Amino acid sequence: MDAKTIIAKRVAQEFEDGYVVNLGIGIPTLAADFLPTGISVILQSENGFLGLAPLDGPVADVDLVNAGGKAVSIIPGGAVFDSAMSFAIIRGGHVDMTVLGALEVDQEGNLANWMVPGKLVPGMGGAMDLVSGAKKVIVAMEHTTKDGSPKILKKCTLPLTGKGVVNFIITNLCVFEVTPAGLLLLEIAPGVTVDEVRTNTVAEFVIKPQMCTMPIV
Amino acid sequence: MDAKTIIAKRVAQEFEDGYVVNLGIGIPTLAADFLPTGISVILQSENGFLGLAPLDGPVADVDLVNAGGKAVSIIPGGAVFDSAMSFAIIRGGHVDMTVLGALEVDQEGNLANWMVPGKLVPGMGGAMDLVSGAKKVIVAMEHTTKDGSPKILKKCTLPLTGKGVVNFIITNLCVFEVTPAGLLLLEIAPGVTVDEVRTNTVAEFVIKPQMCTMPIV
Amino acid sequence: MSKITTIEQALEFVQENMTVMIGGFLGAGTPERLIDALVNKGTKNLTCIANDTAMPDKGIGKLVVSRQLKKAVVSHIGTNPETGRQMNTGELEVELIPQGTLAEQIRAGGAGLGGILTPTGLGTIVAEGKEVITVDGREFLLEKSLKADVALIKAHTADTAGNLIFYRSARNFNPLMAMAAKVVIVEAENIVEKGQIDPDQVMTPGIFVDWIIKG
Amino acid sequence: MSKITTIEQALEFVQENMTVMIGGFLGAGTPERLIDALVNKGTKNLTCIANDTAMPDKGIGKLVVSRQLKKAVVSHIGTNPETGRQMNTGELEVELIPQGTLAEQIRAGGAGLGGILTPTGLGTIVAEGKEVITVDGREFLLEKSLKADVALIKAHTADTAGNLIFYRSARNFNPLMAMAAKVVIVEAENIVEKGQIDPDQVMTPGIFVDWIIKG
Repeated sequence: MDAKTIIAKRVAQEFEDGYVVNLGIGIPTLAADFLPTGISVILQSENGFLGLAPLDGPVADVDLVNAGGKAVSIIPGGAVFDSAMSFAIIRGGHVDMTVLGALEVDQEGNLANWMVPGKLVPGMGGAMDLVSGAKKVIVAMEHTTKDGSPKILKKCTLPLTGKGVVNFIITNLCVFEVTPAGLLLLEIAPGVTVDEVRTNTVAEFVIKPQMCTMPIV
Repeated sequence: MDAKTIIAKRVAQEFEDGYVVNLGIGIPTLAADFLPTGISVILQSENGFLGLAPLDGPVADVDLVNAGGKAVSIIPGGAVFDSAMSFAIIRGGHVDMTVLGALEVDQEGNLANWMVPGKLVPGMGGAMDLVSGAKKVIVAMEHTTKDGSPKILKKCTLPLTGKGVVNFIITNLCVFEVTPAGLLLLEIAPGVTVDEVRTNTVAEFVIKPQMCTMPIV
Repeated sequence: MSKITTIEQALEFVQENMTVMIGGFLGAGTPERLIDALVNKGTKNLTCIANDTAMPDKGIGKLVVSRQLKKAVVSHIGTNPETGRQMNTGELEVELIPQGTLAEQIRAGGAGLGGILTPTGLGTIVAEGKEVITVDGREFLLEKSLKADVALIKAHTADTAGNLIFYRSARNFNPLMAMAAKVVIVEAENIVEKGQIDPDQVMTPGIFVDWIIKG
Repeated sequence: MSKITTIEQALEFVQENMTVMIGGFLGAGTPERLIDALVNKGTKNLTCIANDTAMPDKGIGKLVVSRQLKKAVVSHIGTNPETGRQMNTGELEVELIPQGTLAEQIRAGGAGLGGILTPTGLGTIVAEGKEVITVDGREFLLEKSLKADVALIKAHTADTAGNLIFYRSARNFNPLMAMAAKVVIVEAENIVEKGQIDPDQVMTPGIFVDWIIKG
């Protein structure tokens, strides 16, 4: 199983039936393909609707795109609204869970995912609202950068998307919970050792006594 | 012509073609019956729609009422919305003119029309928003109370609906403009003398050099 | 799990001392069946947030007459003499709020905003004890956002997913209150299957709605 | 007086140095005909308020490529490399705003509110230089309301009175911007007679719309 699939499958287990979920572009969106049996969620698309259909569904028209600008479709029972209502839903705590990627995340739950000064400045889009408004914020990302540098730090160095907003970090190596006392290692991926996690993580963390192997198949 | 008709007819002359207008219950609403020829206005009903039909129009159903709770109808080209949008329209300056009654109005443009402490406390409803948001605020009322007491004062004694918000006062005796320097007597009703206005008005006022007779027929 | 339920089960969520938002404008757009059942049930000491207290025999007015309210947060009580009477005797606390401010405070509650900055009420007793914020030299009143434990909503049509359509001026505060309460109970004149309302026509998305009863 | 006009006459209202709001989300719901005509006309030094700068060959992106913008107030520029390039060289000023804040600021502009109180951006560089207001012990950022000289809007259907219906996710910022500009120009795919849109289906009331061109 490749890193992205591990992460997406583990994220999918966080879904509960009836959840309203907003998924970022990339790995987070992939998670919708691995919904546990009997679990149905409602996907919110921050550009203005609820009931985003899975990406492999039929594509209706150019006037219906997801937050990445891709043509998508909407499920029966969906609802369309303007951008103010879309973010009233997000900011108002009506989204149960949001899953986003990160450039950096740290042991205080800070998240940086919208700019690298002088290099990459895409803008925050809806991310700052999502992390401040969603009930549960999950960072889903490969544990390190492509060149192997740690992304889970003691303190973010890049401009923040949100301060103290992250609840869980799900990577191809492990699952961390962000607690008031710092990071708690809940699970490690099959075949991964705690040492391996430690080597690839700058942040301090505590191992949960009941730590288990990531339950993915 | 009775007092109410005089006032309603004079108010109607303030309408300009295409105006979005909100009319209070009573005399203000009556003004819509005297629209000058060729002038068409759009009536806003603060309970949530544009395109309020004249009161003598056909009445549709109990789910369509005006701000007084009376069953009304809506003209072709009307639009319905929620209360937040209704007051976004009002507060946001999208209503060209509002016409309201008053318990008291004063020479600084203060208006009191929503409560008499210890006696009458109906509540302000939408009046405070209307006077703070509409582009032009006209008080339309009989010049004195039923027992002949003046209602146009130096300073309102009742709790205010709005501070310095009134632009014009139209009564059965005269028309005042509220200017930064105080009240300016623009017109007097046919057969009314300036002395008569003075006797029935506590507020100080200046007579406009080009003062004329109220142009009503 | 179906959102369709009985009026009795729905009203289990309305308990003494709760804050309840109720849609409607002088009775138009008020869920009368829910009100009647709540009067029968007799739940007391409610704080009611609504536009007005309607008439003694209509809408929210019935809850005033039955003395189930300890507080009314409304813009207008003039059409219900019983509200004024209970206010004067001290039986009922009445907080009067400008209608546009009230609507926006409820919207802000649902939208996760800390309050609103409005010019409405400046220089009046409405401003007493409230913070005035100056933005670019212009003054605004800070009015806090409003939330509730339960909202009682009247819709014209609901689908089984809870998507709502309102009819004419019965819309008023209903869509706003549906966003601002922990539990949202809808009395719908018509109930249709999920998918029968075009997504563009939905006025309140189904995620806001917890329970639907047939009106 | 008819609101239907030609694209040339409508664009007379867009002058140099104006602030222009343009609807759309990565091009979806952007009035492409108005944009193309504005590119042809070449009006310069515009400040554009929009969700994003789309792509170089699409929507607002074309105005970036043609160097007609001096400032972009947007939430996202990642899909248009030309925006980033001009920002880095100092040719174009870019103010990045969280999307929900931007939407609410525009709505506040149209609704006559002094600004919004949002938790979004607290503890980030978005908060730098801005006032923090504490309400009931919780901190919120005061973000000012936004208005424009002109709004360029894309609608699916307009009636001759200016009432608008939007289609699917092409709605996005369009209804908000239609409330917040002095002159509102709508590019409508379909134009119907007044009275052909049911009042309950109207998404933007006609009073907000000044001019309509056929899209």
